[in-house]
Amino acid sequence: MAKKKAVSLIKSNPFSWKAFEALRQAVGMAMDHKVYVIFIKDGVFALTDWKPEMIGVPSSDKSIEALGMLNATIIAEKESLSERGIIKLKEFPVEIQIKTKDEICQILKSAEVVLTW
Amino acid sequence: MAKKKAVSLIKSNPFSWKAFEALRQAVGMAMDHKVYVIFIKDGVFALTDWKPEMIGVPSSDKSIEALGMLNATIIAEKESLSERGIIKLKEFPVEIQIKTKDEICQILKSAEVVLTW
Amino acid sequence: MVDTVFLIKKPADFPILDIIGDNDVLILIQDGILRQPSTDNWYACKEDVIARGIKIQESKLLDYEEILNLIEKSNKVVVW
Amino acid sequence: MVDTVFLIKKPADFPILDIIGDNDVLILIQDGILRQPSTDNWYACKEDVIARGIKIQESKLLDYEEILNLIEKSNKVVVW
Amino acid sequence: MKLLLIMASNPYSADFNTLVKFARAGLKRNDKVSIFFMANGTYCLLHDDVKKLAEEGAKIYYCAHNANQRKIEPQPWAESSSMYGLSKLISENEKVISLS
Amino acid sequence: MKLLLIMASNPYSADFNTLVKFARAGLKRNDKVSIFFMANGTYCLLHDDVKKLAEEGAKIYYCAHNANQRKIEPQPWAESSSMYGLSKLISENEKVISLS
Repeated sequence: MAKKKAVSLIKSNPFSWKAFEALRQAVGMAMDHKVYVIFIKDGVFALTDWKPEMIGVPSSDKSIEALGMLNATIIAEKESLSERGIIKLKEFPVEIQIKTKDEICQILKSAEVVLTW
Repeated sequence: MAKKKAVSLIKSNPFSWKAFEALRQAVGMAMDHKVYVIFIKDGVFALTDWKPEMIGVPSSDKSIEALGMLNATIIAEKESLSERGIIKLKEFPVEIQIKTKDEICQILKSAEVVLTW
Repeated sequence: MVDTVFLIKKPADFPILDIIGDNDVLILIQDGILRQPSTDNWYACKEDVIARGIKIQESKLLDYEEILNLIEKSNKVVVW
Repeated sequence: MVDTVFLIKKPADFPILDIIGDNDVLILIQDGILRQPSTDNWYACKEDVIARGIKIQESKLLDYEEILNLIEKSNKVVVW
Repeated sequence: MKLLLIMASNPYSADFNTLVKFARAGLKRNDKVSIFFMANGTYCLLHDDVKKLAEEGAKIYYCAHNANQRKIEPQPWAESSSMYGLSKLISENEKVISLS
Repeated sequence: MKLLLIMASNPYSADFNTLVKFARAGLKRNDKVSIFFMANGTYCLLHDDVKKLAEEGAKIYYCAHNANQRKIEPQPWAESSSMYGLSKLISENEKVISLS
């Protein structure tokens, strides 16, 4: 079956279950497809050092690690980070690429499937 | 038991189930309490001539009629109506009062219970 | 040829305008119909418009089958 | 004496400022903690602040029991 | 105090965390805590944390109409009620926090 | 065309109406319609309109993990699946509409 270029675009902040489910979905997709997980707007908070369990949400650390092992590409939008004054991301055992809006647009344009959250 | 001055403040637009449930709740409350149902922001769309059944939401007409019979006061905020270019409300068998933000503030201040939607 | 069909679900939540290329189409659905974009290449879900009592010119309205016709001819759908 | 306790759930969704009287208190909860008001009479839910990794001065933070203490002394609660 | 929490949001929402934390803090303060579930809030009746709150002393009520509509089975620790029942709860309680 | 709808919103949302209308329009157009329910979308499995869509020819899949978590009973007309199953559906389908 066809391997597709798939983007999971996470716009919502992670402080509820949405980003958690989005990342679980991205891990599943990364088994078959070339997956780009792109965090924009409040979605970028998912990559900061926050404490999900304190507010009843499971941690996504394992999903992010799995995405790395499955060769998914994880990207945070530069503009969204700076608008929110986020200077430092949490340390993950996976590379988080920081890309500009223009670079992200190019990835979106070339994607075959885009799932937004 | 104490009859309270209760406000149901509907801020969300009615095009999902929220306003429907809010109005059902207001009808129940109006049996015991002096209820003010106040529509502000996108909530004022609830009083226009829209077609809920077309998008799978039940009509609130019966709830609005019941509120009238139970002597609840129904209010739409003047500013919210004009910001949205709403000139004409749907005809209900109940008086819909149009009040300014300041007048609504006074009602909110004097209320004992406020339920926001 | 349509490249991407953007389904816009919320008012004033248009995708960053640089994303939208000449071959892309915006289709307003749900509460997205409450505000119309200033570009030309947009349509709105007829049923969502009529249900909300909003006036939008007939030529901009598409029913669900017409939206799927457009989607079929496109490369992909992005729900925004 | 506290008149109304406003629980603010969303950022930038402060009640129309005229609503808030001198005896009212704003308490930011959930994502409401992502933006702080320019007035003085506000606090934030400690757990919601720490969970989101946001820095707010300690003196502004209340735990749930402290929020309920305030609510008990007030006339009513409005969740905004 | 007598505290009423009205819950209309589903159990995978920020409101659910707020609800559980307020209820627990109230019980700790020896408040008489009642929770009324309605609309999508009735889905919370299937969540273990709500059962736990009932065991810890919170009184649980729900809108039977909304629960039936969602095909949610009645739970022995939750009292079937209605919007009119909610009206009575509003009379009896000193403070009301509405999450929707 | 082969159309996949992914649904993560609950049945009392605007997304639910959009889902049902797209699925019906697709079936009318003779599309091969598949729907994958996940997260709060698994609550839709209890809604009669979804059962009807299955009877009308839509293939229904769901994330079993999310459904179990929400204590939603399996339905004979819906196929238990997983995020990996979703990945396969994405391979097989030409267009994907994701509602969340």
